[in-house]
Amino acid sequence: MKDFEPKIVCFLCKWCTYSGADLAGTSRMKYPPNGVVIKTLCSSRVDPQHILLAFSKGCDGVFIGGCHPGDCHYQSGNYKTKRRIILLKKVLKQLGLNTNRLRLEWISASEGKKFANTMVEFTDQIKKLGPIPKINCE
Amino acid sequence: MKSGYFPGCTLKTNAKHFEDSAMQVMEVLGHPLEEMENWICCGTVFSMTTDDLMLQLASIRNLLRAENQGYDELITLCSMCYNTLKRAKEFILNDEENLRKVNDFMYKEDSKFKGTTDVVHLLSILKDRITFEEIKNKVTKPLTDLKIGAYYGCLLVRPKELAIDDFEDPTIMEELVDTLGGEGVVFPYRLECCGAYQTIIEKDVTVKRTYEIINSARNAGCEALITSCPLCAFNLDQRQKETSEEFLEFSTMPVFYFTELMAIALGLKWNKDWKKLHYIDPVPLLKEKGLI
Amino acid sequence: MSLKITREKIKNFLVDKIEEISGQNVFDCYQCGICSSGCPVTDYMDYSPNQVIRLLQLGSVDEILNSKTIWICSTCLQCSTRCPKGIEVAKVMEALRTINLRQREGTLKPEDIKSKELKDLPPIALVSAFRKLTG
Amino acid sequence: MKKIGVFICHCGINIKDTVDVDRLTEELADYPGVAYIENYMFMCSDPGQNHIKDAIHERKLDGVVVAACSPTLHESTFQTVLKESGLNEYQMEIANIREQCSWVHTDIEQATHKAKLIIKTAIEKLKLNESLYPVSAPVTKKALVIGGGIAGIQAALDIADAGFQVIMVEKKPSIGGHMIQLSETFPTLDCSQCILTPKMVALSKHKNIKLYVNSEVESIDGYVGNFNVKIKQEALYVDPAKCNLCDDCTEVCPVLVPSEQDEGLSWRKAIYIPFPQAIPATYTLDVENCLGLEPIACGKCREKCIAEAINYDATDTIIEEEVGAVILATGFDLYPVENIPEYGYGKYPDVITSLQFERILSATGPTGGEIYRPSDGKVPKEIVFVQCSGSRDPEHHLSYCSKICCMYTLKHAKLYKHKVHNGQPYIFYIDIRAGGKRYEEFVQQAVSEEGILYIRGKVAKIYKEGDKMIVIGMDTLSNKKIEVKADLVVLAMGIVPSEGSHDLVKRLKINTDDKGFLSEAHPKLRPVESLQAGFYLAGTSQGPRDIPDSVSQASGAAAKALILLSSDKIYHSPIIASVDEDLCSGCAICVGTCPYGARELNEVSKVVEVNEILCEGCGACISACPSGAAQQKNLTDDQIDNMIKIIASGK
Ligand SMILES: Cc1cc2nc3c(=O)[nH]c(=O)nc-3n(C[C@H](O)[C@H](O)[C@H](O)COP(=O)(O)OP(=O)(O)OC[C@H]3O[C@@H](n4cnc5c(N)ncnc54)[C@H](O)[C@@H]3O)c2cc1C
Ligand SMILES: Cc1cc2nc3c(=O)[nH]c(=O)nc-3n(C[C@H](O)[C@H](O)[C@H](O)COP(=O)(O)OP(=O)(O)OC[C@H]3O[C@@H](n4cnc5c(N)ncnc54)[C@H](O)[C@@H]3O)c2cc1C
Ligand code: SF4
Ligand code: SF4
Ligand code: SF4
Ligand code: SF4
Ligand code: SF4
Ligand code: SF4
Ligand code: SF4
Ligand code: SF4
Repeated sequence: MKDFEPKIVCFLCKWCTYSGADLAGTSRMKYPPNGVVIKTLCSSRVDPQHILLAFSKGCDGVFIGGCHPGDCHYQSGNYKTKRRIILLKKVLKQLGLNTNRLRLEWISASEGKKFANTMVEFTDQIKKLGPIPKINCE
Repeated sequence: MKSGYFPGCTLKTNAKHFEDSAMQVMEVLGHPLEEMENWICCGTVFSMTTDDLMLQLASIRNLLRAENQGYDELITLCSMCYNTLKRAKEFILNDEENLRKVNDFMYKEDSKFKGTTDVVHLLSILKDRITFEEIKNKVTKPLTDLKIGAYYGCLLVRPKELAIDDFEDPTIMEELVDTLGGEGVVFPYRLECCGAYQTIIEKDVTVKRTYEIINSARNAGCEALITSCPLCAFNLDQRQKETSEEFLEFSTMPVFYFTELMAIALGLKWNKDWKKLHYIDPVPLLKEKGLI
Repeated sequence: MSLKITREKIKNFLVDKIEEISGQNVFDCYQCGICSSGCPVTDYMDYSPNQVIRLLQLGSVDEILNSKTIWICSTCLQCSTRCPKGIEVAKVMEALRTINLRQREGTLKPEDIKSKELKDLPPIALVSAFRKLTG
Repeated sequence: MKKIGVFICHCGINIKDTVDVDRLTEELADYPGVAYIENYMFMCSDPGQNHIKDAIHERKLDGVVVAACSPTLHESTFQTVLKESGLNEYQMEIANIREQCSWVHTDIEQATHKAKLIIKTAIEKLKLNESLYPVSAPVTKKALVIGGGIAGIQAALDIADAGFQVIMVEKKPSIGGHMIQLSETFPTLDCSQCILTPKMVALSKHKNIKLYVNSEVESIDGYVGNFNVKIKQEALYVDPAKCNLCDDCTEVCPVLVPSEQDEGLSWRKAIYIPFPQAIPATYTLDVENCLGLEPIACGKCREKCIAEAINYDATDTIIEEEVGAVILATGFDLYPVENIPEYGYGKYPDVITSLQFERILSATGPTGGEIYRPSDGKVPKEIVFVQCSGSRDPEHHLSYCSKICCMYTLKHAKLYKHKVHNGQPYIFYIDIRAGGKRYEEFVQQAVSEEGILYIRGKVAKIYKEGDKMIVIGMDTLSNKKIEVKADLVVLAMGIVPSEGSHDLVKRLKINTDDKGFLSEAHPKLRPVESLQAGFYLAGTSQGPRDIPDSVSQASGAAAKALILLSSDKIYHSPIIASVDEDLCSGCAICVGTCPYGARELNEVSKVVEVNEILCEGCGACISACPSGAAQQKNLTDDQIDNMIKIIASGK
């Protein structure tokens, strides 16, 4: 298992977390390269279907980053996301997946350090969980 | 709807005139009071600790017995009984775990407590069930010219969740006085505490409270007070003795239970025995107003 | 004398206990003082109700447990009904009394009541005083 | 299939040192869709840009992926390159392999691998990108201002001065709002009416402003830049053109009504002028209180009016106007004082509200500016002010701080001292909030020089004894219970959104916060815009504030409205939502998720339609749609799925 390199999809909202990730870059912070980013305008664009697809296609973790409560560029997008993720976690449980494979974090444009730290932690956590078991949820 | 009457200890002793007058008044109004059986002291004060259920048992046992005797509601005359029984009920029913534990304690009773019996104060019955209009129709000796201050004290209006009227600005007792043909006078200290049980260890405090409350009433033009709590009545009436001793310029004022004045207005005979239970003799005032 | 506050003191287990017994969060208080201005017996207290809450926030529980205030409180609930933050101050007072009553004696000893008085006192006064003031 | 060109940037050594760009170029050359690939030292430099342009022409590319720095930096640079090469700018995608790859990773092997995945996701997204064009619509160059308080007046004047037409709608018979009731204003103590009336007159004379008083907006249809407004104007029983302000009618009118202007401290007739400086300057007949027009029950005023200005047969009219922008300035009301019975308002005439005290202080008020108390007209020698009356009390009243009462109370105490030199003002307070320019100095001067006594504690109760008002409070600083025997008590009432505001937001479905104040689009960065595009917020309708803040916000709202009005067309990013009519079941689940009201169910076709001007493209609706009918342009579910598949494959 030493060589297990998890595959992680990161959905980042353009206004906050994507900019936070850029800041981590301009500040040359280091974190593991396992997460690959898909940029959305708002975290509320992320459909639970996408997350399930990611898991079923073999992603080991899914990360969603949005603005802090009250800071959403679209007022309440991040609250909608939060509600959806809570529900989805229940579904994941029923599918026998560890809900820690899915993580939602509020990271603002100024929180480069938080982004980097989160990536370190999350990758580490997924490594511990090991490769995703085969699921079928289509 | 089957209504029971819960007297509480003091109505059988120091406040016998409260009970007597209420019984007679309700008879006249066509809603005689039926005393529940087997009641015990409610505990007088509600315990506000969240973690000591034993202190709620007395109240709950009464309510359970009322339930078993088939009463849909329990009418109280005493403000303290009303407050204690009602709060105990809400407190226990609000939490399933409490309910279970309390029922465990009372395993010797005939059945489990469910909380189906309501607790109501007589004033609410008068206003909402019988209606003041109906009472007005039965008034034969209006309390003309009598200026009465209603002393609510604490427990009819606090906590606000079970206040029998607006907790900062109640009018129910003044309306009742008006109904009886008297003049209900709103005075500033009518919701201020009389010192309650401090009467035992801090008598001075209650004496000072009595002084302030009665003065407040007098300044507003009251000639007498009415109350529905035997502890208030004790402090405001009996403690006028010490008050007069301490404050030389103090002048006394009779204190009635509201049902005593109802009895008079409804044409019932003023009972001489009641007089003995008053410290400040109300007879001169009643005579002056031509009421007895 | 200055009050020395530390993290441990503020997170005092007694404060937790008081919050547990009373079901109130003393940190809701913003010291508006209306509990004290409405209290009928503030004049006789050594700490006014708002000070009681403040001292709890500072973790200074012993000071209040030994105060006169908690015994003078007549449970009139005026403070509880008026508190803009919905703190039932009367319940905090009750919790403070309770902690005392559970550990030591209350302020009322039955034998102190004069027998002559005893005759006049209505049951309602005696029972309520015993329930609030004796352990 | 689209022919895609991939351009990998070295960024000097910034990318190249960590990502093996040559190997990437090699490995991706065969990737499906890639028609051309190269790497270069600085893609954003002129030579770099020319590389792209040349390749587009020579290789007949349909789209371009630039693997470089964050799109925040150079997205528009490369979009321009495409435009200049004759391609649609939305056929360009950036793969961020610098900020989110080379700068944050150290292992060349791993970084190169991740860069490859990033580029592949960009290619996959690009494959399904549509060519898009900015959404546009024409703009009606006219603004509607609702509410004629200081905020509305300022906004209307600013827009009109910039050369645009303004329609102002005011509910009451005159503009002026609350400010016209005030005496003098903190912190400078200049006379409120003296500084406001010139503005009111300027508004009424402005060639670009049309004023409707006694009017209410019934409905607003359409969308940003193109609103259709219906205004209901109450019957004009007195013709402003004919009325010459002789005041003859009021003399004969038999009806007395408490004056709104004087907060009930004086009386007016059923036909009246709200105050001498009212704008429009005309009399008003108050139908509610007039003895009756149909059939005429009194008729005295018409008989008396020589100018023949009075017409009892007038009727309400509905006026329609087209506007491009709307400014909401519907103001505030005092928190209902009846809700605090323990303070005795209504029971005791000498417990009054702060606005009543303003009227008593005002030279045009019922006492001509002399301080007499209402009950017996005596000059109060001891006066108590009770701050936070109704405010900061989440348990019973308002949870928030009303922001103006600390300052106006101090002003009241000062003005009182200026009139009653030997009088004593007491102010009960919890905290003094004086955070404004020169406000703290205003407070300190009063405390040290004017003999105003602050007492820290909330008042519990007020009652009457003899001819005094007894105020029971607390001084938490000395731990003393305080009793003041006062001659007059002034309650510093908190403020709430006006009743007119409540009615309006219900009719127009405008977002408010949980207190009923109008919601701003962003608490820090878009405080004068509503969430609904084309609606701007001014003054106390958005939250408690004083005059300087109301005026600044009004000018801000006007500036925002002017941005809209001064463009011929409004443009909008085309990255917005769409609906596939064949898939949409009409369930309308998406409609409720949209924060901008951009989705509407077409009742005839039973499918949802997107208002392209209103949609901001957040995508909330898309993830809510159960049937996949809702999509986001250039970020469709298919595009996201394809990207996920790349990442999941790990190759
Ligand atoms: C007692 C008191 C003293 C004050 N003293 C000062 C001071 O000294 N200095 C200072 O800076 N500030 C002071 N203020 C604050 C100041 O009054 C306000 O900041 C200012 O008046 C707010 O103006 P506005 O235009 O937002 O609201 P408003 O003045 O309330 O105007 C709103 C207008 O909109 C109208 N309206 C409402 N609904 C509708 C509708 N649906 N359709 C059409 N029209 C509608 C209303 O009729 C009103 O004319 C004081 C406030 C009070 C209460
Ligand atoms: C510790 C602290 C915490 C804060 N926290 C918050 C908060 O949580 N929330 C909040 O809303 N506000 C907060 N603020 C307030 C907030 O920072 C300010 O309101 C805001 O930054 C003001 O922006 P500004 O553009 O007016 O001024 P500044 O940010 O000072 O910008 C002025 C700019 O002008 C430049 N400049 C100056 N002179 C010249 C010149 N002659 N020529 C050219 N350029 C010049 C300066 O270099 C500077 O870039 C905080 C402030 C502080 C000090
Ligand atoms: S505001 Fe919404 S869109 Fe913006 S960054 Fe946040 S979650 Fe994303
Ligand atoms: S009333 Fe409530 S908030 Fe005010 S001081 Fe007392 S406990 Fe604190
Ligand atoms: S309950 Fe106690 S502390 Fe509270 S107001 Fe009454 S006497 Fe004072
Ligand atoms: S009498 Fe006629 S002209 Fe004179 S004020 Fe009245 S309406 Fe105007
Ligand atoms: S401005 Fe002052 S008086 Fe008004 S609510 Fe805020 S703190 Fe209270
Ligand atoms: S100076 Fe700053 S810290 Fe002090 S009161 Fe003003 S805002 Fe608060
Ligand atoms: S949620 Fe989807 S199917 Fe339902 S109305 Fe909206 S677009 Fe149509
Ligand atoms: S993308 Fe956002 S703004 Fe556009 S219609 Fe959907 S929910 Fe509304």
